[in-house]
Order: sequence, then structure tokens, then C-alpha cells
Amino acid sequence: MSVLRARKITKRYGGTTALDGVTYAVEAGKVGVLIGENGAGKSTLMKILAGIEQPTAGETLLDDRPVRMGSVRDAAAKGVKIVHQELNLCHNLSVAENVFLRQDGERSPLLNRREERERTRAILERLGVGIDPDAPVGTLPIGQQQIVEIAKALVGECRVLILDEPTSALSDTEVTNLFAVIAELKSAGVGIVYISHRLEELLRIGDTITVLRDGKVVARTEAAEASVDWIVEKMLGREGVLERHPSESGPHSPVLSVQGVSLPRDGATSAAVRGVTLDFCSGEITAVFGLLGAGRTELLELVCGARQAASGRVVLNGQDITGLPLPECARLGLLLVPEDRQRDAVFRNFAVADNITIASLARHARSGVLRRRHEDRAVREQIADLHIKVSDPKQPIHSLSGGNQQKCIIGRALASSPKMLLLDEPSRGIDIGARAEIFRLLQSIAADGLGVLFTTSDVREALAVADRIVVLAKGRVVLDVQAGDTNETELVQAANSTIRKIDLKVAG
Amino acid sequence: CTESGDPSELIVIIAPSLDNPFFGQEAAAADGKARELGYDTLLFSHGDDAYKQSELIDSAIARDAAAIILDNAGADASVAAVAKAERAGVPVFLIDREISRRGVATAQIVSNNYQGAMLGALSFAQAMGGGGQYAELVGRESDTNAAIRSAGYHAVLDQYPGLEMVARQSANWSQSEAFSRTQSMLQANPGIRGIIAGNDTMAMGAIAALEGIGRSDVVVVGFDGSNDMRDAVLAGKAHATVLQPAHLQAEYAVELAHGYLTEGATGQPEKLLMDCILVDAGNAERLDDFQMKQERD
Amino acid sequence: MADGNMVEALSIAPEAPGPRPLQILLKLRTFIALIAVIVFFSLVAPNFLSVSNFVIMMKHISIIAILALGMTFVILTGGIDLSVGSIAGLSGMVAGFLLLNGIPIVPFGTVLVPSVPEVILLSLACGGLIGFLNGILVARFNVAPFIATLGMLYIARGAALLISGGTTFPNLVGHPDLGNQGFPILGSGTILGIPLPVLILVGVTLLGMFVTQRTTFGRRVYALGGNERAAYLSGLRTGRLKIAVYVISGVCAALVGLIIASDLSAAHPASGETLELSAIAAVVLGGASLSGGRGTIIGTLTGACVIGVLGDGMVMMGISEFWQMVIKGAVIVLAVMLDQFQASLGKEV
Amino acid sequence: MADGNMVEALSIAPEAPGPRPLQILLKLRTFIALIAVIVFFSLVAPNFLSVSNFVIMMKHISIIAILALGMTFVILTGGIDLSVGSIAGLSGMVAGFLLLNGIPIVPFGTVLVPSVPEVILLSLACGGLIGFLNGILVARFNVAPFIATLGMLYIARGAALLISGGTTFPNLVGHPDLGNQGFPILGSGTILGIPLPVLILVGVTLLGMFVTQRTTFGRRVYALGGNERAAYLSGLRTGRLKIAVYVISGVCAALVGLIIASDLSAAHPASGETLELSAIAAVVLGGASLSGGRGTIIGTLTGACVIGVLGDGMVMMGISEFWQMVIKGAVIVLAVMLDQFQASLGKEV
Ligand SMILES: Nc1ncnc2c1ncn2[C@@H]1O[C@H](COP(=O)(O)OP(=O)(O)OP(=O)(O)O)[C@@H](O)[C@H]1O
Ligand SMILES: Nc1ncnc2c1ncn2[C@@H]1O[C@H](COP(=O)(O)OP(=O)(O)OP(=O)(O)O)[C@@H](O)[C@H]1O
Ligand SMILES: [Mg+2]
Ligand SMILES: [Mg+2]
Repeated sequence: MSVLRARKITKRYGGTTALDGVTYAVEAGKVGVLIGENGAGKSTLMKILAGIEQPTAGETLLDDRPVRMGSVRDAAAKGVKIVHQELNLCHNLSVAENVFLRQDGERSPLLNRREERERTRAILERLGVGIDPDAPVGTLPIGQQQIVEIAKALVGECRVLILDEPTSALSDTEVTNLFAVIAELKSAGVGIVYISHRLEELLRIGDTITVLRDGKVVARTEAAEASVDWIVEKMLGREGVLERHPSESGPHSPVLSVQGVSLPRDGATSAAVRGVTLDFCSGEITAVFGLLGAGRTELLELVCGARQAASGRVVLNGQDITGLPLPECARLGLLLVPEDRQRDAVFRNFAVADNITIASLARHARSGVLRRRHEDRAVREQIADLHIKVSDPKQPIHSLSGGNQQKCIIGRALASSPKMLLLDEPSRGIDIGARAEIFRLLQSIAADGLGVLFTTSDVREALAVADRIVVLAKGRVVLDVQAGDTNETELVQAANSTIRKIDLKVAG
Repeated sequence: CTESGDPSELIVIIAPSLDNPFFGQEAAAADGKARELGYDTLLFSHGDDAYKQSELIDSAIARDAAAIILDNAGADASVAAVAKAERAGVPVFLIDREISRRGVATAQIVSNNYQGAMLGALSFAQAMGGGGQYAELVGRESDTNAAIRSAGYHAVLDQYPGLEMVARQSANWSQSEAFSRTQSMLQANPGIRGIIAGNDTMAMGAIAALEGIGRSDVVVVGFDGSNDMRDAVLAGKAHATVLQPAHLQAEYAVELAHGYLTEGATGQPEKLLMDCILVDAGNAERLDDFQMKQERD
Repeated sequence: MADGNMVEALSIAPEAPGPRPLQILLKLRTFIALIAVIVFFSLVAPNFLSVSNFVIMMKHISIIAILALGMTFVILTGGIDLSVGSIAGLSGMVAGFLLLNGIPIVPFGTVLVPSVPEVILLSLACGGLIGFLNGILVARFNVAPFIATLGMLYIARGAALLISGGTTFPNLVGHPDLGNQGFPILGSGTILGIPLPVLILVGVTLLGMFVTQRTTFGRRVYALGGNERAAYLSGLRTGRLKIAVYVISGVCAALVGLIIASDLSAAHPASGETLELSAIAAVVLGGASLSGGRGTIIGTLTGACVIGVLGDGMVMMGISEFWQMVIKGAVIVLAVMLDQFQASLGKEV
Repeated sequence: MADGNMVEALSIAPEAPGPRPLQILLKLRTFIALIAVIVFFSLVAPNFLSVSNFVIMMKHISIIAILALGMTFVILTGGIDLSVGSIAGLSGMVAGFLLLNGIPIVPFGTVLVPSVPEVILLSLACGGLIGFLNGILVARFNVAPFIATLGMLYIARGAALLISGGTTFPNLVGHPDLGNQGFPILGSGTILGIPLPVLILVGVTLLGMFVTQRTTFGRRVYALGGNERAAYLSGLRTGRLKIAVYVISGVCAALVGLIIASDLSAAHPASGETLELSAIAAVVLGGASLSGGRGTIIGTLTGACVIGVLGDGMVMMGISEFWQMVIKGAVIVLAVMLDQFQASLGKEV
């Protein structure tokens, strides 16, 4: 039977309809998987169930009785907990303080730190990580932060647990641990909603699968009867997404090379990037694969000048650019498409057009004065080239879906005539359709002769898109092969080769 | 003067601030007199900001004021603004403080701050027995009057070789600042036997500080002639203050303005320096609202 | 505090790994600055190093420190309160009005004469009310704290002036017939030679430490300042929290206004002007971050001590007003530069 | 502006969907407020509605507006500049010093007498220099803008007092023998009956509009305020941009200081005090967001007009000083409440 049910929920934000008469039930002791493209309305539906947003129309029922989820507190009091898609932690507080933020003062206005600490330790152990409850959250790697976020939801009574992309930053073992906890909760009769873009994960964990498209439920089935192809078809209304497009490789010339670069992790003893030497060529797509904390972001940040190497050299077209500040590197044609789009890339106060040209303004200006028509033409070209779906370049960027926002950011990098396109997890938080489009785009860019370097946490993605795959583990290059000469198993093994022990050490 | 002014005529009164008893009284006196003579009035304060004063004068001109009674925001910084009003045909009658140029204002009925300060200093020096350590509390140092009064004090005090100034601080005309600064100065220099302050508000702060440590042997002299200070003098907490005839000045300025508006001339020289009066235990009883009540004889 | 050492007490900022001795020096920089300032003035300012002078300095410090302690809560949430100086002025005037005029009950034509404790409570309530309005503006109407409290700065100051028509309420000693004597004790009374304001400061400090470190409210304030959205999504009533911190700040400001009025036995409508800037400076000197989530009560107290000692010491040395201003400005900037330096030692890009 | 309509000119914020007429009304609220204020005072304040009064008001507005226009750049980046009032005071004093004393060349024992244009340039440069220091503190030392410029507020004010030892530089008319006459023209001169400060304001406004809307610099300032990290990762030199906006603000403040000193033919070290608050209020009234990325030149100009007209109108009506303060505070708060209301109409959580 259903614990919590959404009936004919409609949610409008101004002109956009995020949800259109959705009916959805959370069943006790089952994991209901929710899937859909970016912007399909998954998070919105969950926010309504968890009392964070109020529906425009429709009702929620708890134990078949209509209830009003007026606030987060309301929902939490009724046992509905949610782990949000984005991390919502207070970096200035310790792990235990974050975990108990919601529940402290259950009984009195005074704190009981010892009890909090003990209970936090217990919950974290259940999740299979040895994070120190007293560690300030701000010093933890993202993966561990995500675990803390999950731990928050495990404190106290829980009838319904909503997990909105809880694993986007987790390693395979951590995912396995989480699944064990989910199984436990399931057998205790908790109703679970699980949202993720990692399809194989969904099939592993889910009991039922519900597909959302454009704010409507388009399909629902038992997990046993579903397959990746089925999900993809329902999500997109078409089949086949990532096919391998081997590039028509011509003679590649080296463009960028890093030679023995190292970068110490902030404050810690071990290095985040250790003695990496790599050459990148024009017209070639290189995927950097690795687990969380492998140092992929650091490597890219080092190349684009956002961080300074402690040792080693970076050479671009024969020019030594080691130690150049980021603006110089950007001018030389190394602009990073960052991992965290909202935080590091999107100008929410700007229209699509301004977001695209911000890094290449000088190109559209004569002695500092903008030539608007010139700029306008470039924007329209970029929008057409990248198939960005906008009605008008003057449309605010935050009205776009994640995939289209990502395209704008890629367009920004392309507009600045890069020597090499650097993308950090370009597919993070992007639905499968948009992902395919973006990778097709990368392939056509490479075909035009530009070198592409991107990071990924998804082996299949690396295999499908890249010409060459570099595996990083614990800051070191552990494998550097042509995509055609390797397979999933080898890559995953390489990525795990050195990191296990160290991971535990970091955590302890 | 009993005849009434044109009822539609407006006199604008601008004082440095309305939250200081001296200026408050001064403005009230001018206001009362002008209303008595049948004028409309507007009261403003410029907060010792010369530019704000200039803007207020602009507004007075725009309102077609018949005359402006002004306690100005600085001898040098006010010249241009006063000249502007005169050019626009609005006569300006300065009270309390003078400006540094003659022939600009229609009249200057001003306290002789320098003379008053010398009076106060003389009485202070005598009370100190011509010797000993003393401290000075200066007004806001960017104010002309703070400088003039300080100069007047020193013109006298520096003549006494026995008098030694051991501390000099600005307390920005403020009671609470004078209070805390006096406390610190007394700590640094417990030998202080006299405090001479640039106005009564600061003197009152100094008195509160002295009372706080139970010292009644310190000679305190202020400037202005406020009721609070009068009471302190009568209670023996202060030695003297210097009365600036605020009330008289203000009323006289309004009368001159009335004369000028009705007869076309004040019939007086531009500058009238009104001497200040020393107020000490001998005559403090007669002081009220910045004027000396008539002597009985 | 109870389970931490001095170093910990100074900052709840996450400990950044880094060269330890330098870190500790930097963490303790406000203490070190305070000691340096005290040593310096002891050497150059006559009679600086005496018990009676320290008592007086503590009394001066209490004014700015109490304001700053209230402000700390606001700044911990990432807000700011520019209205504290005006609130202090207003509450003093309210007390003055009540002591001199009582509460006129118009329909009956009578006057209620409140006792001194009642006067104090009413004045504190008035400060709390203005704080509440600040909080409502910030929390319910989403007005930026800078602007909400800037508006309130003018409104409260205007109100303070209107109460008396701009004049001072003098001689607030009360009257035996009315049974409202004793108001001056608050500011100028002593117990065992320690001025009452200093004892009040000690009380406010202990209370503040308790609230920030031992109560859920304190934790929530830090959470709110650390990540407002996270706090909201964790089910905290962020609106109420914000209102509460402004009320705390308002009440502290009113307390300061009462102490000033009581100490001078007179209420002046302009009193407290620009105190907000010194209070903010004290909080920031104490290591708090204006963006919220970082700062401690002890830090703020230390910051207030630095400002107070510096001010008094310069007066005792006889430094001119002009240089005092320059030095004050330079100290503020320098302190925050050190703060940033400390932060950068353990920073992620 | 040139190709946009009035509605557009008021805001570069992306257009939020919502009920259009209400949206437009809200977007134009500062204009509407301005018109309302003008109509109101025309009805109640004698002589308010006259050409000469409007000319005078425009002159008064120019002071606050020029400060606010410079401040707009700082606020667009998410910063704040509390030092503008002090900078105005300091630059006036620098001009006064140069006009009266020239530049003493100590080793040669001679004095260089700069001409009036040179004096103006040097004073502007001095304002720019203080702004530069603000910028360095904010951009290179990561000091919070509030604190950096608060420190500079004290330092610049102290410096202004030190230049003359606290006294006023009088009678800045120059001397025919020295060839440095004509300084008062800047503040009190007119061209075709229009005061020079008003013409300067028009010039600064046009320049500001051009810079914000037509130059790469302007676009980058908005980007920096919208998302600093993204701006940095897009290759913008965020440090230089920040320094530049504080320099702009400093130069505008110095210009205001010159106009004041010139208009009064005297330089007073305390001049410009608390002007920063009015300037910030004008910017915010004009629809800018204190967190950066949103605001326009025309908006700020309108905001300054509202503050200026309100101030002058209340004076002409004869409203008491005290009530003026209350009303000013209430208007600031109200305006920002409306702003938030507008934002909430087209907001996503
Ligand atoms: N606060 C908001 N204001 C306006 N539109 C919104 C808001 N929140 C969501 N939307 C829109 O509602 C739609 C559904 O968004 P939602 O976040 O639920 O998608 P999602 O399925 O969770 O996508 P993702 O996989 O990227 O998390 C999108 O078109 C989004 O742009
Ligand atoms: N603020 C921080 N303090 C200490 N260590 C950190 C911090 N941020 C990151 N690290 C460490 O730096 C290493 C690299 O982190 P990062 O998450 O950027 O790696 P990555 O390979 O880019 O992983 P991904 O991109 O998948 O998140 C991690 O081991 C992490 O623990
Ligand atoms: Mg989502
Ligand atoms: Mg990464």
C-alpha cells in the first residue's frame, strides 16, 4: 500500500509548467525509482512531497488521508525525509552538527554534544565510512559531504526517504554501502524514492520504475521488466544514445603537454596530482577517467591556470605557460568548462547571449567599446552550431534546462577560440539525451581539428566518446590507452588500483 | 516694535543643531520674536555642514524668504553661501558666530567668543590660584568656534607660568565623549586641578566624570551659559561658565531684520559684537535660558 | 569553552591544516594585539598601568562591547545592524521620558509613574521592538540587512529627537515622592569596587557564550550564517532566527543606551551616534566574518577591548583627534588583513 | 538606452515572467515615486514648482547623484564604498591646500603653483588613489569591502583634518599674480543658466551609461557581480576590475568634494560626512542589488533625484528636521520592500 501519494499535482513557475497532473505513490518497503530527462520535473515533485514547494493544484495524501505539507518541518514531523540533489551543508559546522541540525533540541533547547557525536559515528559506520564526526564539513571531499548529506536523513523517525541523485559524487564502494543501507530501511518498511541519472544503478536498486517526461508520468513498470533500452526509449521517446563514433583521425600534432606536474592537496600531506606527464593532440578527444578524488579536477584547473603547479611544466604549442595566471591562459586559448555549472559558470543575471560572449568580449570590441551587431552575429552562430534551444538570445539563462545551459557554457569556451577544449565532467547532472547531444558536439569539434580533453566518472561514456583514455588514480596516471584497445573492466580496475587504501586513510 | 510685518513674509532661521540647548534656545528665541512680529518662520539646522547650510539657503531663496537668520557653519566656509543669498535679494542676519568677511551679510550680531573665552580663562586662572595642572576639552576641531575659544583661553592661560596644560583632547562638543575622555585624562594625570571646556555640554560631561571618582576639588569652566551649567555652578560642581547672550542676539537680529524689511535699512553698522558675560556663583541665579534676568536694583 | 582551550575559544572556524605555530599565533592575533596594545601604552602613557585605570577602561569598553556582543549574533547570521547607535539613543530618551514624565494615560487624564526597574524594562522592550522591526524587514520582506537597518537608523534617531523635541532630558535622578529614584546606579554604581556596567558586560558575555555554544539556538544561528539554504532545508525556522538575532541586538543596544543615560544622569537624543561603526569594527576585529557563520563571543569581547584600550590609551597619551582617527582606521584594516591571511593559509580555491 | 525603451533602461535584470502591467509599474516604481514626490510637493510646498527651484534642486541632486553613480559601479560588483564622504572631504582639502599653498618643493625651497585645472586633476587623482587603496585591500588582500572602506573612511577623514590641522581653507578664489584663479566656477558657474555641477552630472551620467552598456568593462562589471567565480573562470581579471570600480568611485567622490569646495569657495575638513549613506540609499532606491550584478545608471540617477527632491521638498514645506529623518528612513525601507516585491513576482526558489 502507499504511504505517501501525490494526486494530480500540477506545479507552475510563472509561465513554465514543471508538473502537469502527476499522480505518484510511494510504497512502504519498496524502492520507487524516478527517472527522466533534466527538467522533467523529478526534483519538483519530490520537493512538493517534502513540503519545500507548494503545488499549484492537486493534493498529497499520507496513509490515504489528505495532508498539507506546508513546510520542511511539517513533512519531517510526518516522517518524510529528503536528501537533496545539491549538497546542503553548513561548511562552518562539524559533521555531527550538520547531521543533527534538523533534530537537535528535540527535547530541550540545550545541546548534547556527546550524544550527537556518538549517534553520528554510528550512522556513518552504517554507511561504511569512518568520517570523524568532529571534522568541519568544509574540509571534506565532495563525496564524503554527500555521505554526510545522506546521514542527515537517517537521524530519527523516517517513513519515507527521498534520495534525489544521492550518488552523483560517490565512489562504487560508497554506492554499494548506501544500497545496503537502503535495503535495510526497505525491510524496515520505509518507503523510498530514488532518483538518479545512472541507469544501471536504477535497475539494481529499484522495485518500480516511473518515467517522467515534460512534467508528466509517461511510463511505470516493475524493475524486473525494465531494461536500460526501455528506460531510454521512454525518457526520450527514441532509442539509442551513445554510439561510438570513431574519429576519422588524421595526423594529430601535439598541442598541449604537461610534464611532471604535481600539485599538493591544500594543507594535506599527500599530493592531489602527482608527477603527471601527458601530451594532448589536436583533433583528438581524450577522456580522463577516475574515481572521486582522483585529482581530475585539479589536473584541469592546473592546465587552465586556476591553480599553480608545485613542480613540473605546462607547455602550449611550444610555449611554456607554467605559472601563468588564469586570465593569461584564457587569452592563450585554455578555458575550462567547470564541473559545477551553477556555481562556477552560469551568470544568472545575464541573458543567454551575454553568457556566451563574456569570455570573448575583446573579440567584439574596438578599444573597449562593444560592437553589438558583431557580437550578436557571433551569438547567433554559436546558438545555431550548438543547437541551443532558445526562443531568443536575450532570454535569461536560468530559464534554460541544464543541458542547454551546459551548451551555452561550451559555447562560451568555443567562442574564445580555444587551442584545446577543457571540460570537467561535462555530463554531470545532465540527462541522457542532452548528454548524447553534447558528446556528438565534442566529436564534431574534434573532427574540425580541435583537441578535446574531458573528465568523466562513467566508463561507458569514456569508451564511447574518447579516442584516448587516461586513467588517474590518487593523482597518478595509471593507464593511458587508445579507446579501441581497452575495455570497461580494465579501466575500472586501473582506477581502483591504488586508491582503496589511501581512501580509507583520508577518511580516518 | 509693535507694527506687524507683511503676514505672507517668511523668515528662515538656520541654526547648527536643534538638539543642543544653546542653539535650541537661540532658534526658539528668534522664532518667537519673528512670530510676534507677524512673520511665518521655518527652522532648520545645518549640523555644522557648510554644504548643507548652502543647500538650506538655496531652499530659503527658493521659498522667497524675506530674511534669513543664520548661526553659520564656519567663518570661512559660509561666506559664499551668505553672499549667494544677498545676491538673490535675501538679507542675511548672522547671529552668534561671525563670518570672516565684512560687507557680505546685512548684519552680524555676534558673540565675542574670543573675549568671552578670555573672561572664562581669567576666572579659571584665578580659581586655580594662578598655578597647577589643567586639561582642556576642545570642541569639534574642524569648527571655527572651537579654535577661537581655545585661542582665547590660551591667550590668557599661557600668560601664567604656573599653569601647566597636561592634556588637551577634542570631545566633539559631546557630553558622553567628554565624560569618557575626561575619565581617561584624569587617570593619566591625577594631578589635574582644573578642566576648561569649549562648551557647557562638554563641561557637564567632565563634571559627571569628576563626580564619578568623587573629586570636588577640580575647577571646571565651560562656555555657553546653559541652565544645566548654571545649576552645576550653584551646586558648587562647576566654577563658572561664559554666557553668550543667545536670546538677546537672536531677538535683536529679528528686530533688525524687521527694521530692514520695513524701512530698507537696519540703521546700524554691519557688525555688532556682543560681549559675553561671565557667570559664576555670584550671578548664576539670574541666568535663565541663556539670558540674565534684570537686576533688581 | 568548557571543554576547549583558549585557542579554540577564539574561533569556531574549521581548523585549517597548516604550520601549527603560525596558525596559533594568527588565531590568537586579537589577544596578541590586545596584549601588545596594553604593553605599549603601559610603557608610554603615564598611569596607564593602574587598577583604577583598568576599571575605568573596562567601563568604557562595556559600552562598545555590549553593543558588539548583540551585533555578533546578527553578523553570525550574515546580517548587519546599522541601527544600534540610534537604538541606544532612542532607549535612553524613552527612559528619560518615562522618568521625567511618566506614562500619560490620556483618557483618564492621569499619569502612571513607572518604577526604575519598569523604566528599564520598558526601554529594553523598546530596543527589542526596533530590533523586531529590523528582523521583520529582513526576514519577511527580504530587505537587505544593510538597508533595513540603515532605514531604521534614521527612523530611530528621528524618533529619539521627536520624543523631547530635540532637547536633553536632564537630571534623571527620579523623585522620592514618585518612588522612581535610583536610575543613575545602573551606569555609575559599583559592587565591590567594580562598576555595574562592567558586571553587566560580564553577565552578557557569559550569557552570550552559553547561548552560542550550548544551545540549539546558538547552533542554528551558526548554521544560518554558514548556509542559509541548508539551514532552511534542514527545517530551521530561518525567519524566526533572523528576527531573534535582531531583537537580541536591539535589546543590547537599548541596554547600552540606558547605561549611557544613567551614567550621565541625562538622556541626549544624539547619544550613541556612530557607535554602530565601532561595534561592527569590534566584531570584525574579533575574527567574525561579515558573510556569516564565523565568529565568537570571546573574540568579539577581545575586539571590543582592543578598540576600547586603543581609544583610551591614545587619549591618555594625548594623541590628537586627527591621528586617532587615522590609527583607528588603520587598525581595523590591518586586523582584517591578518584575518584574511589566516584564512588563506588553509583555503581551498 | 539608445535602442531600448524606458522600461528596459531601468533594469538589466532578465525579464521575469509575470503579470505585465504590474511588472512594468514595479519596474518603473522609482520613476513613479519621483513623479509622485514632485506632484505632491508642487501642491503643498510654496514655490516648489518653479524653474528656478528645479535648477537649484538639480544642483543639490548633482552632489548626491555623482557620488551615487560612482558607487553604482562598486555595488554592481557586489561591493560597497563607505569612504566616499571622507574622500570628498579630503579631495576638497587637497584642492584648498594646493590653491592656497601650492606644492612646496622642499629641497629647493620653492613653491610650485599649480593652475586650477592642475589642482582639479591632482585632487581627482587623490580621490582615485584612495579608491585604488580600497581596491587593493578588497581585491588583493581579500578584506571585506565594508571593512576596507570603513577603515578608509577614518583614514581619509583623519588625513583631511591633518592637512590643515582642522581648520577651513578659506577664500579659494586664487590670486591673479599666481594665475590660479577661477576655482569657484566649477561649483557655482552656469552655462545658459544651467549650473555647472548639473552639466557635470549630465556628463557623468552619459559616460556611466555608455560604460555600463557599451563597453567590455561594463559588461564585465555586471559579470563579476553576478557570479565572481564564474567571472574568474571565464578569464576576467577580477582583481583589476574590482580595483577599477573603487577607483571610479573614488574619483567621483573627489569630484563631488571639488564641487562642494568650489561652490563654497572654501574647503572644510568635515565636509561630505555621512554622504555615503545617502549615496548608497540612492543606488539601492534605483533598483540595484547590494549583492551585485543588478542595477543601472539611470536607476541610480532616479534614486538620487528622489532623495534630493524629497530632501528639498521637505525643507520647503517646513517639515521638522526630526520628521525629515523619520521619513527618509521610511522611504528607503519602503523602496527596497517594493524592490523585493517585484523580484518575488518572477522568482524561482
Ligand atoms: N524555482 C523554479 N522556478 C522556475 N522554474 C523552475 C523552478 N524549479 C524548477 N523549475 C523548472 O521546472 C522544471 C522541472 O525542474 P526539476 O528540477 O524538477 O527537474 P529535474 O527532473 O529534477 O531535473 P534534473 O535531472 O536536472 O535534476 C524545469 O523546466 C525547471 O526549469
Ligand atoms: N577543500 C578541500 N580540502 C581538503 N581536500 C580537498 C578539498 N577539496 C578537494 N580535496 C581533495 O582533493 C582531491 C581531489 O578532489 P576532487 O573532488 O576535485 O577530485 P576529482 O578527481 O576532480 O573528483 P571529481 O571531479 O569526480 O569530484 C580529493 O581527494 C579531495 O579529498
Ligand atoms: Mg533534479
Ligand atoms: Mg572533480
